[in-house]
Amino acid sequence: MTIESVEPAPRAKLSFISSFRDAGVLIGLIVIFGIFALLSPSFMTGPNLLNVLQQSSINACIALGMTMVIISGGIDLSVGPTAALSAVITASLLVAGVPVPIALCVAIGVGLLTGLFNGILIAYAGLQPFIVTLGGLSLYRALSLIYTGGNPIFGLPKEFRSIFTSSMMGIPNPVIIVAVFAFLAWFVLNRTPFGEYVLAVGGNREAAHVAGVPVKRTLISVYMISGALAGVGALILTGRLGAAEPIMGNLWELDAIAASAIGGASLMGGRGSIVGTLMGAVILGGLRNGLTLMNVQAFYQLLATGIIIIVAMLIDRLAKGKA
Amino acid sequence: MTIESVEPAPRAKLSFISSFRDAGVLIGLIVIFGIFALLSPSFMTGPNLLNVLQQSSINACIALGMTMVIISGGIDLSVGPTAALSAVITASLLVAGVPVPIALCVAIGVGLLTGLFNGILIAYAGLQPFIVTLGGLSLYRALSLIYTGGNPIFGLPKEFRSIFTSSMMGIPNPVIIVAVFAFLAWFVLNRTPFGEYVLAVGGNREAAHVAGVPVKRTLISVYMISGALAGVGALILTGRLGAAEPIMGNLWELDAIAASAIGGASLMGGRGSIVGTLMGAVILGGLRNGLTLMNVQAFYQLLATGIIIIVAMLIDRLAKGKA
Amino acid sequence: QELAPLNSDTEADRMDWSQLEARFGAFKAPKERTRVGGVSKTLANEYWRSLGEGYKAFADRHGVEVVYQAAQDEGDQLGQLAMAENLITQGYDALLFSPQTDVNLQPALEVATDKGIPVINVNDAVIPQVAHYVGNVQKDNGVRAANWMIKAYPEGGKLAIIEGQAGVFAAGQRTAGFTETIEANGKFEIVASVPANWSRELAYNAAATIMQQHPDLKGFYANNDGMALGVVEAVKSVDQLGKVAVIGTDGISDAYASIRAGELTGTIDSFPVLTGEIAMEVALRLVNGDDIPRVVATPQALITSDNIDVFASTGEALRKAILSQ
Amino acid sequence: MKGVAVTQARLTFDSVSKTFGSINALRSVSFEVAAGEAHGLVGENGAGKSTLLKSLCGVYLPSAGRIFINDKELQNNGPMTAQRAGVAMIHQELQHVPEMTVAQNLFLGRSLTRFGGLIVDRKRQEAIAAEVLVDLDPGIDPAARIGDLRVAQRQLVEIARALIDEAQIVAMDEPTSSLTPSEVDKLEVIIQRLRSKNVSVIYVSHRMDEIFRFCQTATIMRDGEVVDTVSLSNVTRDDVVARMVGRKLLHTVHTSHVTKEVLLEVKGLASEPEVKPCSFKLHRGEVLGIAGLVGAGRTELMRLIAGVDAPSAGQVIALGKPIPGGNVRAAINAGVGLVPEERKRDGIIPMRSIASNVTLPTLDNFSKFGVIQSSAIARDVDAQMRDLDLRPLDIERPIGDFSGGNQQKAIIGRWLISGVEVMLFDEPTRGVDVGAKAEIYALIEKLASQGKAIVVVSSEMPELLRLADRVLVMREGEISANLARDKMSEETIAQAAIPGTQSAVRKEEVA
Ligand SMILES: Nc1ncnc2c1ncn2[C@@H]1O[C@H](COP(=O)(O)OP(=O)(O)OP(=O)(O)O)[C@@H](O)[C@H]1O
Ligand SMILES: Nc1ncnc2c1ncn2[C@@H]1O[C@H](COP(=O)(O)OP(=O)(O)OP(=O)(O)O)[C@@H](O)[C@H]1O
Ligand SMILES: [Mg+2]
Ligand SMILES: [Mg+2]
Repeated sequence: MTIESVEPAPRAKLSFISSFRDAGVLIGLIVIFGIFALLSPSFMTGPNLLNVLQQSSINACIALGMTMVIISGGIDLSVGPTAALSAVITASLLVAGVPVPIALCVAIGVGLLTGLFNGILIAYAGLQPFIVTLGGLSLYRALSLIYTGGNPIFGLPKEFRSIFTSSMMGIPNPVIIVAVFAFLAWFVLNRTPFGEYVLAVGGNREAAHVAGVPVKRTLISVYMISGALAGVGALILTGRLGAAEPIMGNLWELDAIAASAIGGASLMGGRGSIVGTLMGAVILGGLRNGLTLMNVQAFYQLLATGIIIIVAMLIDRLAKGKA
Repeated sequence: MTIESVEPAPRAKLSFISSFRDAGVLIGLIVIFGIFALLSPSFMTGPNLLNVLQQSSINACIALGMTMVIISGGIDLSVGPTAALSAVITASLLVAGVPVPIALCVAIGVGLLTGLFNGILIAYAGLQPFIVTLGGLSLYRALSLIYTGGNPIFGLPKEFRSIFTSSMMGIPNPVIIVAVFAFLAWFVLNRTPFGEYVLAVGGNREAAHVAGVPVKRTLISVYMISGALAGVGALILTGRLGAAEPIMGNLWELDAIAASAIGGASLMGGRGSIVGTLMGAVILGGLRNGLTLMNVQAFYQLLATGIIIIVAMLIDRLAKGKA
Repeated sequence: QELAPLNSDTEADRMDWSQLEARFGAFKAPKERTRVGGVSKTLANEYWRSLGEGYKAFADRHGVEVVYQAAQDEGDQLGQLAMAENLITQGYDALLFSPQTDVNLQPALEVATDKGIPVINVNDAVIPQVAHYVGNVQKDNGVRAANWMIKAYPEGGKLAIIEGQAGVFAAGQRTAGFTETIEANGKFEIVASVPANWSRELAYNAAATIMQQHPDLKGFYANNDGMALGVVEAVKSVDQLGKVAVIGTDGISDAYASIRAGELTGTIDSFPVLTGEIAMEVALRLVNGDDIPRVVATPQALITSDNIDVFASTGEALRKAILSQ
Repeated sequence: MKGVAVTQARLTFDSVSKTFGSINALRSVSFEVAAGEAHGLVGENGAGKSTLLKSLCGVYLPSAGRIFINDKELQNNGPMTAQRAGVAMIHQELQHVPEMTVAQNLFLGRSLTRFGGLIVDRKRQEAIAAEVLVDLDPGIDPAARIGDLRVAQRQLVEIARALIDEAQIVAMDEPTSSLTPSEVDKLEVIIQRLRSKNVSVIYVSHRMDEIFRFCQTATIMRDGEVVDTVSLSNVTRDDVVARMVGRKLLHTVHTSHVTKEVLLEVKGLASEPEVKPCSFKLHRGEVLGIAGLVGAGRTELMRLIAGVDAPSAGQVIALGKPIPGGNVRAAINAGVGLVPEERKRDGIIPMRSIASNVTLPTLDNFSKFGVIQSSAIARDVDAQMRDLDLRPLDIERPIGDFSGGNQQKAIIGRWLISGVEVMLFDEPTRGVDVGAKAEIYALIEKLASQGKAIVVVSSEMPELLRLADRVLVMREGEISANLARDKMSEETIAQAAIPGTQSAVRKEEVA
């Protein structure tokens, strides 16, 4: 048999791909940060890099959920308004004197509920994720505006805010929190049966169904996870700003999708990497930070953003080579 | 053989299907308009319906291109900024005294160029449409802001404006113009080889390639078409406003995608209908119009928008039946 | 008749709001069932809600019906146009527009003008062809903030601007006003002038980054109060409260509260409620046939802990306070 | 039921029906499968075999009728319940997740876990996968991305899927469609082993020899109905075929139409590493067979000639004019058409109609002034597909709704209608029923007689021996032999195909 001669090929190719998938993003990250380091001395300083991490943390948090949704072959445009809804409800409870732990659970609970709503429409009614969550985008935003009459909610208890404003060993808590969730997401995706279900449903839904994967439950779950992480993002931001705004999270979905895509997720489903997504979020965060440091004028910031998103993808592509 | 007996049935089934694909949307349209007619007497009046058409025309125009892109398995987030860029360049030429016909060509030419840029990155560099056009979203916006210094361009010649402000037999020109382009789009998609190529590439890219479909040229073409139609939208709006703004076209992409999706386009590619898209655009336009007529407060308008987008999709789904 | 393109800041045919009564006599209640329609940018921002309250307050006092609508968000230009057009078809006696941009309501304006419906452009973006403008001078927001900085730091120093959405009229004007005044003074250096797209979050991040780089920063000017409050949080997070001045724009209630709490340094209040009342009065006077100048300037004031109690008042009290400025 | 030794029915279909919209795919199908029996299921393309098996394993829910397993009614709601009831299935259309590893695919939906289902036990999965796969193809690395495997290997994985969970009933839907004889032998061993464990096997195949080798009884279907269930010991191949096709198939003999005129010349065409430089000539009226083991590079060579992939070296010359490499359009215009091996991936646009799929490469010919002449398409395609006996004969229906074999007919029709001079068939009768197979053979001969030049890549020796005027044997990407008809035999071909034997010919001998 030709087997002996054929065998090595796949092995080699495989390791090649998987190792390279994230390498591409990494190179992009290094290149872009390198450029900023050259252009602005204060960019590569320890404190500023912490700053970048802190400023990327919320987008990273949202992007974790987004990555799962994208891997499952869907998309979640409703993360921003979900965060807003979760934020204002939580804040109003805190102001009303509800104990912090309960409020935290509520924040995540709200996210789970909106996710459940999206998920049911997608999995059972069989609607397209894009359009369902586009509806959700308006729906949840409207709910939080109506709930607050459009006003931000202030006067949050100190102990709540300190959770998200203080830091451990010099590392801001938001960064630590998101790191923890990132590890969880990575673990779930790469080590648990559920993670395989997500990959399978996104990779070949019919095959997954035929193989007895609980497709619908899997889909609903990823949207609930995305919602929950939006809730976490809402908590972090509310804690930092000391106010919960009904207009919170405007355009978060685009940042999160960009982070996932730069991180190697395919919007056709079946492919995506948590590590890559994190790097994607840091690239975007570093981008904003660097442009501000260099005091680039508004129009040119926009220009740079557009160019760098595309360049990052090109570098990633080149690193991988045509597949 | 039972062929004789089998043959007629499927034939029937076909016309049934294709008619049904749009029937779903039509039912949604009728239901929603019916509701508004009941709630607001002035909704179903001739002048107001013309109003609705006029107000839907630009979104419809953009959505035509978007539908083609979506059928080809992609997405174009850069339509708004493309329109802006095309508008400001055209306007500056008009102000500089360039003859109207040339200016019209330039407007469309700019759209073709941005589309070409998107298309090349997607077809040849093999980047994901979502992320490429997300980059374009920032890029083209930045270019139009830089080009104009952020200021709108006034003082367009009368004969230019009148093209888009006057009307024929009581029907506003924008409506007529878009109707013409809609027919062209429908024709190209359903009656020309190129249309088949678009459907094939979106349906199964590899198989299309094996069958000798010029996949890359097809992809580039759809993005150029989308860009060109963005240029047309820009012309209509510039004509109506009598000025061109660098921030024109904010969130046009979402409206256009919503119209296409409500119209039955599948964001996985391979499926979509021009007629459906037009109805989708009219649903969205009528929605806005009706809510204003009923003087619904902004927050509740947002709420209604979210709900109705989802309901429209549900009606469509039910009409088609589970597939 | 083509009007000359309006520049609300320099238009010669103008008057101050306070002169209305003096020049046109006491306000005469309009005829029965007068209806006025208002379209503004977004209700998600307190400023525009307050403006609507102003409309309503004045209208109610004189038994006039008001419809006040707003687009879905500040970027929603076509939606706002559709609203304006739909209002016109319903036959109102006067229309109050607060356009998203200089041009997006132009078609509605034209139709209304043809139908002889007076249109009043209230604040922010200015429709060049509009016959009547009521509002403050956008640029003056920045100028006042700059002047405060100049007074507060005679020796000059480093300043930063947090801008609104790139390309938006108000953002551009306010930034320009501040920058020009500061540069004219010469002692200061504007180390950063970056966009935060009206977002509290982005403002926080930008401010944090800027202070990181310029620990000796003297103060921030933010194009609106939402962003200013984000900056304040950033300042607090590095314990610079009191050392770095933060001045916002609009004078929303949260800004007042923050000033009282000794956090926000100040805000340029353009008194939305009062502005709304004035705009409605102008509208009704136009319906009554008064020949009002093209521009009616509404008040503005820099609110700081020193004068906050004076301006916190409403209605007549507020009017007095402003006039006694 | 005649002659079936029903000890105790393991599986009973009780008047099972299934309709898709207006099509009755199954019309009250009833028959029994005994425990430990290998039960053949034969029928033409579109007879309803796959539909029946999918109804059994829960992919479809029957429109009517009941299914019993060990006389217990199967309360079927989805693949899960069927799996629990002890049903495993090998699907006709390979069902796997390309991005996942072989092991992950094998255990998809029933992963082995540690810590109470928390963590997937990759190690154990891959170990067991290796165990199961060793009998099929020890070359398959359980940790490899399944998308990187060859079709044949993927099909072996599909088979392995059905073996890992201890099923009582294993439904095999054309499991050997892309396997070479040696692999088919392995499957036979596996089926024997299953039976010895008293497992019942339902075996769908269009290869009668396999049916008769593996099975004791067979159920014959036609147009969604059971024609009969027969004991294979007392019927002949031809009876069965006659019953399923509804007519007698006459065995035609090979007739050659070779001429001297060279239509196609392949010069040192290569795409390292799959294909090393290959050269040969193809003459008008010639049927050139290409044999070789799985992965020998035959498909890749065809893809190169058809311009689907760009060659790393060499060129193709059609009618004296060189064709630019890696350009399908150019190849088609030069009169070269490919019927690809992997229909689902490389062949069909599922949601488009038969008509669209057939005319896709030749739309320009069907257009006047850039406008498609639908009437012309309707006429020509309908005639063409009637010729090929498409079932059901509805060219407006999405091709995805047709049975595998009928999809194949459409793809062949694509080139017949385009009038290309050179046709490359990669495994042309894969998944095609005996009737259609005979038709395709006849067709290929007809084309040859009309002066077309034809290449047939096949893993079925009989097919090559039946059709080819000449056979090229490929081995590890090289042409290792060029056998004229008089030198062609199972032995000579196998000898040239298996590496290590010293029959490698020098290049100039070829062509
Ligand atoms: N999903 C579907 N939708 C509509 N019709 C279908 C569907 N699946 C199968 N059919 C139809 O049902 C009939 C039986 O198809 P099936 O695949 O069971 O045939 P088969 O015996 O497996 O043929 P083959 O030997 O080619 O695989 C065919 O007419 C086919 O067109
Ligand atoms: N460049 C390619 N792109 C996509 N698929 C390919 C490519 N090359 C080969 N394949 C697929 O890989 C499989 C193996 O093809 P190859 O020519 O290597 O083997 P083969 O001789 O055709 O044997 P078999 O087809 O029986 O596996 C084929 O199914 C073919 O479709
Ligand atoms: Mg079958
Ligand atoms: Mg092959």
